[in-house]
Amino acid sequence: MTDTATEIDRSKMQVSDEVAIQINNMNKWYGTFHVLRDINLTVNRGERIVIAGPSGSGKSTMIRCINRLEEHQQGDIIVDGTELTSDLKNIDKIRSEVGMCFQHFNLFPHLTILENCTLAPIWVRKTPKKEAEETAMHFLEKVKIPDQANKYPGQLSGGQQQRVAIARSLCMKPRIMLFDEPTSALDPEMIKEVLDTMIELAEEGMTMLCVTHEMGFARQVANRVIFMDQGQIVEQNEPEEFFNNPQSERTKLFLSQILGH
Amino acid sequence: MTDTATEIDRSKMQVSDEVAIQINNMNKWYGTFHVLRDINLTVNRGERIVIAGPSGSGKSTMIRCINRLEEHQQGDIIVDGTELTSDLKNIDKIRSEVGMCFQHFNLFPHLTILENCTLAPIWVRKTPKKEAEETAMHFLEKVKIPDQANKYPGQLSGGQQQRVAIARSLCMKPRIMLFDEPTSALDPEMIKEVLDTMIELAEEGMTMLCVTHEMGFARQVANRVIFMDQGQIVEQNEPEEFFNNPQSERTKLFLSQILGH
Amino acid sequence: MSDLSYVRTEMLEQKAPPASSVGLVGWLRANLFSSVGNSILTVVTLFFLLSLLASMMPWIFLGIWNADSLSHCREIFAERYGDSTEYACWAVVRDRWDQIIFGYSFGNLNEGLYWRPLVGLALIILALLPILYPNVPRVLYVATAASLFLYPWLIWGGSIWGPLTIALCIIAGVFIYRFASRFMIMAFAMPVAIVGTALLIYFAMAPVAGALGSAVPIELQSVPSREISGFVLSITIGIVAIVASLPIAVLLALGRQSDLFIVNKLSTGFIEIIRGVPLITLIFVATVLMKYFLPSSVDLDPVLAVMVLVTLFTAAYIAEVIRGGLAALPKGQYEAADALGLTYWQAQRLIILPQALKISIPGIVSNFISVFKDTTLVSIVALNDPLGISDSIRSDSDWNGIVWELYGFIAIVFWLFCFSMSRYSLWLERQLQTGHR
Amino acid sequence: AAAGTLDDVKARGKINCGVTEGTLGFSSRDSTGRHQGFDVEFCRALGAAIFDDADAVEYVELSSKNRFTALSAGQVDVLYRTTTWTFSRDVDLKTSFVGINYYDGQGFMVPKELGVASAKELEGATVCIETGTTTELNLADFFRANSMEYTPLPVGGTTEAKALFEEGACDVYTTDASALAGVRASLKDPSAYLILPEIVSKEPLGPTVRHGDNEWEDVVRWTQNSLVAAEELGVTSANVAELAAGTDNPSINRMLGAEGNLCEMLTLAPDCFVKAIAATGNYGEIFEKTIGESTPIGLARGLNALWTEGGLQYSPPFR
Amino acid sequence: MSDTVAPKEAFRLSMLLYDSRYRGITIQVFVLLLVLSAIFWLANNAVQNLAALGKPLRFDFLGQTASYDISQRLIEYKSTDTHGRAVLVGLLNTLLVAFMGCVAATILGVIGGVLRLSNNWLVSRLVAAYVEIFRNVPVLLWIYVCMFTLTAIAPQPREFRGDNANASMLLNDSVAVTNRGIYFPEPLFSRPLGDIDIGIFKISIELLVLLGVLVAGIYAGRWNNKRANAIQVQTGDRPATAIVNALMIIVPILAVLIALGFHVGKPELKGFNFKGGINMSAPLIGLWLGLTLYTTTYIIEAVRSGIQAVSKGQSEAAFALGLRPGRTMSLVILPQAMRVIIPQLISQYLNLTKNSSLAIAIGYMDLVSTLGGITLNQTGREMESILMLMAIYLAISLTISTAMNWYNNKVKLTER
Ligand SMILES: Nc1ncnc2c1ncn2[C@@H]1O[C@H](COP(=O)(O)OP(=O)(O)OP(=O)(O)O)[C@@H](O)[C@H]1O
Ligand SMILES: Nc1ncnc2c1ncn2[C@@H]1O[C@H](COP(=O)(O)OP(=O)(O)OP(=O)(O)O)[C@@H](O)[C@H]1O
Ligand SMILES: [Mg+2]
Ligand SMILES: [Mg+2]
Repeated sequence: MTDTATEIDRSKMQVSDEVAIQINNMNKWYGTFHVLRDINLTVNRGERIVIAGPSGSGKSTMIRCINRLEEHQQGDIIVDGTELTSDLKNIDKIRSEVGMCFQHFNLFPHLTILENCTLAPIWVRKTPKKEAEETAMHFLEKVKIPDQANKYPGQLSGGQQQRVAIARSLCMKPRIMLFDEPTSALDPEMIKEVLDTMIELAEEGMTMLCVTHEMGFARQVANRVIFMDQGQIVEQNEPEEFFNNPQSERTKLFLSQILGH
Repeated sequence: MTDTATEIDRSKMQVSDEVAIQINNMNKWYGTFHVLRDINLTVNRGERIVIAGPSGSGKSTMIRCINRLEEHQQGDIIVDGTELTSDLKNIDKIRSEVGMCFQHFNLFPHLTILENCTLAPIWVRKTPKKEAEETAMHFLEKVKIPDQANKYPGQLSGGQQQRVAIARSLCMKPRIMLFDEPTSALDPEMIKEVLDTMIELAEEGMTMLCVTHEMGFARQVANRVIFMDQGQIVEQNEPEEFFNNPQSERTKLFLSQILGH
Repeated sequence: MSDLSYVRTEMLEQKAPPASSVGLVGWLRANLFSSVGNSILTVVTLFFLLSLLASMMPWIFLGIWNADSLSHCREIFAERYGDSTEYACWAVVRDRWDQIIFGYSFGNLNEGLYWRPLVGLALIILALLPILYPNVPRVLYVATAASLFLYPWLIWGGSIWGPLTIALCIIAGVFIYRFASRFMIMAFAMPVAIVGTALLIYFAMAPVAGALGSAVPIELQSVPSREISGFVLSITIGIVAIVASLPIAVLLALGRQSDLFIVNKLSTGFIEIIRGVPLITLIFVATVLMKYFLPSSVDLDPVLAVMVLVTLFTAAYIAEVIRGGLAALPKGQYEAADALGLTYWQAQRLIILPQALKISIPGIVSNFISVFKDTTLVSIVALNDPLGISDSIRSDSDWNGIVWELYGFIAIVFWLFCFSMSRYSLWLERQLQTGHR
Repeated sequence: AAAGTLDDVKARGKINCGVTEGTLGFSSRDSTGRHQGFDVEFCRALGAAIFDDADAVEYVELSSKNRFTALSAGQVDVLYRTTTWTFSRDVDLKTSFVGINYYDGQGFMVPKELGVASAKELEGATVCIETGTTTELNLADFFRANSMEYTPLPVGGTTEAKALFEEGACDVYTTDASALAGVRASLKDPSAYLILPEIVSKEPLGPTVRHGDNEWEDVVRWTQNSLVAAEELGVTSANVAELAAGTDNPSINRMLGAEGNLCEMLTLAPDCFVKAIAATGNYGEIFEKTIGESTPIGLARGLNALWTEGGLQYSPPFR
Repeated sequence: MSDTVAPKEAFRLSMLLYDSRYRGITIQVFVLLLVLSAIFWLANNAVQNLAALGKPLRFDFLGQTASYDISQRLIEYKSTDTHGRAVLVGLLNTLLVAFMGCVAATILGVIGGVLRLSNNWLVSRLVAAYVEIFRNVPVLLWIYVCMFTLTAIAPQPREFRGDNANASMLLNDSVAVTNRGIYFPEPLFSRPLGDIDIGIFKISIELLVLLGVLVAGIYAGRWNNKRANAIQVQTGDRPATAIVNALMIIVPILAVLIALGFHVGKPELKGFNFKGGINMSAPLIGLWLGLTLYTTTYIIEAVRSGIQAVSKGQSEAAFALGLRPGRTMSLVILPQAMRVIIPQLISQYLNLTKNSSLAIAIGYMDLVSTLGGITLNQTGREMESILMLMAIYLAISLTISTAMNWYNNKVKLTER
């Protein structure tokens, strides 16, 4: 596991009192399978939350509910003051507030990197093309690949692709970022470059929810670690406490597996 | 690269004086490309030979000539006293004496694991089905997957598949086993389980020719390492000598690459 | 066991293989006489092939190209070879090739108009370039759009302002759509735009085109649909069917992939019905029934009616090809589009369809080949495709009794077209497989 | 458009005239692709009568299968397509026959080699017929009436039927006697074939229009009658212009418009019949130049001679 | 589990458009309305136009006398029968040529596919050339070519006549190949059992008996194979079953044939044509050949791609285990290739059946030539005829594709 060596400035990373995401008693079923059970979670603006848990525990499903890639059946999800109902206007509003990065990047292979980044600003935000491109170049610089702007995704390495995916989300200027195992499809050498990008983002005060097994990352930037199992939040705590002093049996078992590995 | 930790009992592994395979001045061309040049090799019963060499050096071709998956054009190959000519009877005889495992397992995907293992005994050796199944279960136990007998290959992991492939060969009760890079298509965790199976086989005194780059395996079980380059045998020696004191320049170069890696 | 150790001191060089395994001998041995059975097979095949050639070659190559009629041909045979054996009378091809290729429309009836279908075809090929080859300049898309209007103009003739006004109306339709989509969702804006465009064409086209035509008359001699014949007819039906069917096919494919029950079942039903009946019955519908389904005031052109039905037929088949392309896209593409906040139609247009269509191109090309071959069926309803023309040539007293030469010539032309297209589609498939992704 | 065909035609500026895909002599394309033949001439006469332009005609080639649908669906205005006038076609198919331009009958042709002299000797023969025609029904009737067996070989068009007949795929070729002569003339060796004496049916061929449009019916009917009447009265394409100026014969004067206003009653130009006759010639001229004895078809006038000469062609009076 | 129930939101009209729960319904209703009104418009036009022509939609013409003859037929038919029966004759003819075509194309296609992969260069190139030539030219052209080749090359019946005839019959004077068709000997029984008349057509009892015996023989063969399998399971040796199986089928059939007094009625040249025997008319042969030659090319490609889809490693593994090439093919390659081949094969059967509608071009009296040809023409009921025609073809296609889906699902299940 890659431990990031970058020294980070925790002082910058402030958590405000404003609530960014509020989830109350959320339940979800796939058919008859109860995949999320009574989820309650409040995320303040600026918080950086890492979600861990064994495979199949519902981590992906939970964060995908937050921008309605999956529909929940009971309970409320309130993002940035907007309640997530089946009202399409609300969904559109929330989706443009919330950026998301996937395990498999999901870049659009038929568009150049630049086009990937400007697509949503132009069509969703109706930004003029020129302005959209400037923004895109700005974020591509931020993730350190401005020189690849005119290449196609297939010509980039996995780590570069994931950084483009992050830049693409950022171009929509979201206030919240969701990450679903952003490094698990990457070769070890590339994991670091992506984590560095994410750390930088965290330093700038972005609200982040991140499903990941990179415990080094969790220790370094998270201000809360949530442990899920069988569709429920089993334990949550500050990283130091979480790793050094897990309370629940399941958490202990999980940590022993993941750290021993 | 996984180093097997199993302590093995070298005393069991005896080499008899009987000749199992004799290759004299064998030459082979693909079109005008001279792929095997003047190969001379004598393998005694019980010998365990590891063949190494850079890619394209003719390792696969050589061992495939031994059971006539490729045809040689000059020289003799005598397996277990039977000369390999285009006489179909001889070919059949040799093929049922010689088992082979491939890099990509080549299990039959439309048959269950058990059917894979009993197919050849039933149709080639004319073993009664019941007996064939008993033998198959015996060898599946030996490779430690008797519980998968009724699954299809597609449902197994790579390592399990390779072990089935070994069991399948063993069911024909061969006196010689050929392995062509049996671990190179596997994930690191799975390599060990396959190598363990092979070591066990070696301990039981099976004559083995194995193309592999697992140098740990070579050190542990081989009584000879053969180094090939450009279609010829460049050097052969006992493993210790071979690794610690390579003679030829090419061997040194190759070892430096493969061990440094 | 130090006897085991061995070191090669000198590397062996490549040696030439034994004579029997290389060169002609080696090749023959490996490919024709590798075993007894194989040798027998080779000999038998060779015998069959040679006897086939022996019976056909004289007929083909001793045939004559210079004669005015079949009886003239026969006279020449009698004079030249004495006996009563007949050889090919290729003179009919020389005499009538222009009718078979260009039809009556551009051959005899209107002298000197060969250039129109030729330019049309060249235009179509030019228009296809940006779609088929990824690397040509994007400017050629303009050619693609233009050829949609110029090709019909070249074939049917008349004033250029007709097609141009239609183009203008369609551009206006796009603006209607843009405008409408500000107020309503795509599913409604689209029909509104289509209806708007149709109304524009219905009301504005004739006066506008008329006015423009009288101001700046640019006209080609007009050719009535039923005079379009020969390979020009086959190609025109094929091209119209493919081009016009694409948008329908895309909608049908999306419909069949849709979660909306009714939309899904309607699309599926349409596709299955069309694919379940032979093309000839649809051609009957076009030539016999279609008139009943339209108001009695509409003056239906049979060639146009056939084109409409062949288009629907093609659309059903291409919809299935595109559906395959859609299904081949990873789910992540849809999710990423959703997560970025694109609407359904934006996602389809910007993300999904460009990729799905690209994968579908080989399938579309092979569908084009089948449609092109199937256009011969129109001869059954008395349209003059190449087979229809060959019939009327054969009923002419000069060439009465000629069969093989005409069929042979038509077959060769079809073969050249279809074979080169199928090679192209194979090439494209390989290109797509190895292309960087 | 059940009614008002004439208005439609005038508005369109062209007549859509249904003809066969290729029956030598009656309607076929010449080597330049233009239509020519007996039926075509009548279409041209219509064009001339209505528009003063014999070329204001669109020829729609129809197979025997789709001709009636083409007519009833309005694809053509008139069918000059060797169509037999029968009860069921007139009544059930909702078409109207407006005259007879050729009196025909179904005949048989056989190779002389067979040694057959009468149709009654055709027991067991294979017969080539074009499908979708009355010949198919007559054939079945004829053989049933004579309790003979036969094997029908139905073929889509004349060209194929001829090819099959020549190759000996059938023993007998049957169709209307007029077409038979044309077919025979076009065979490789016409002298090797024999047209049997029996005519097994009445085949009055004539123009067909949609049921219920009397104005249009009248135009077609009287244009055709004018051609027959012209022959009766000795009016030819050569002298029609001269005669139109006025003659001593009131019948001629009435028809050519020098007296009365017959054409105007049809809502056509006053000299409509003059134009028609001038464009195509009278019935006899048409016959001679398209299918008469001087052409390769070589048909004798026979039944189609004027009534005054022992034939059946007869025009009601123009009055 | 929480038991909180989300508060019911009041329904607002705008939710029809902007609520994901309702929008789908709105769109569907809209589309349905659009489609229904289009259909209504078309149907209304048709009704009005037909009424104006005085031809309301009625199917009673099927009961009228057809008064035309059909020479190639599977069931009794004469010109005094109804149009309905003529249509049935046509339908059976369609099914006949489709069946014959599928069987022939499959046999040729499998042979061709195997030859295409042969390591004999000449043979594989020849098959490749055949495929490229035949599939790139319209099938209609091939049908014409086959028909005319047959009529031009095969001898006329009259050439069989006389002492020094140009042509002679084959196989001991029992088969005559003429340009009007091929005449085979027909089975006759001197002690016949009669027919069962089931209303539409008659079924010969002899045929039923023979069929029964055949089925019994096949079942006996199966039982024998099972026994052989059981023996193989126990002893490893498989007793030879082929001869016993063949005897079990052949002997009873021979016995029944002798009991019924079987003899063949050879065709004889009488008058203009051959009489007696079973006749396959020239159009049938021409259509059959044309369809077969064309469809075979697609089946060859299907077989080739199916076999090539099985990786080379599979046959190598089988060889390495000591299996002979034949066994490798039947036990390892074919079972895997079949999954690729069969769906393609069935879609080719579908195409062939649909292409058989081109019969109308050469005068084979199939469904299109009867219902869509002469019947339509003589009765003038084009709307009814063509709709019926399409419905019947649709039913045939759906039957075939249902069978295909069933097969695909079955294969999918055994995979994992
Ligand atoms: N579309 C679906 N339909 C039915 N069940 C599903 C679906 N998607 C996920 N599941 C099930 O829901 C459970 C939770 O899935 P989820 O992907 O959220 O887990 P996860 O914690 O992200 O696991 P991983 O670490 O493997 O990604 C799993 O048991 C999975 O099988
Ligand atoms: N069927 C073939 N036809 C022609 N050349 C071949 C063929 N198979 C192998 N070769 C060539 O023969 C040479 C030896 O191949 P071989 O597979 O035996 O090498 P190898 O030592 O096993 O290499 P690797 O470690 O990559 O498996 C290579 O150069 C290869 O390109
Ligand atoms: Mg997950
Ligand atoms: Mg190798």
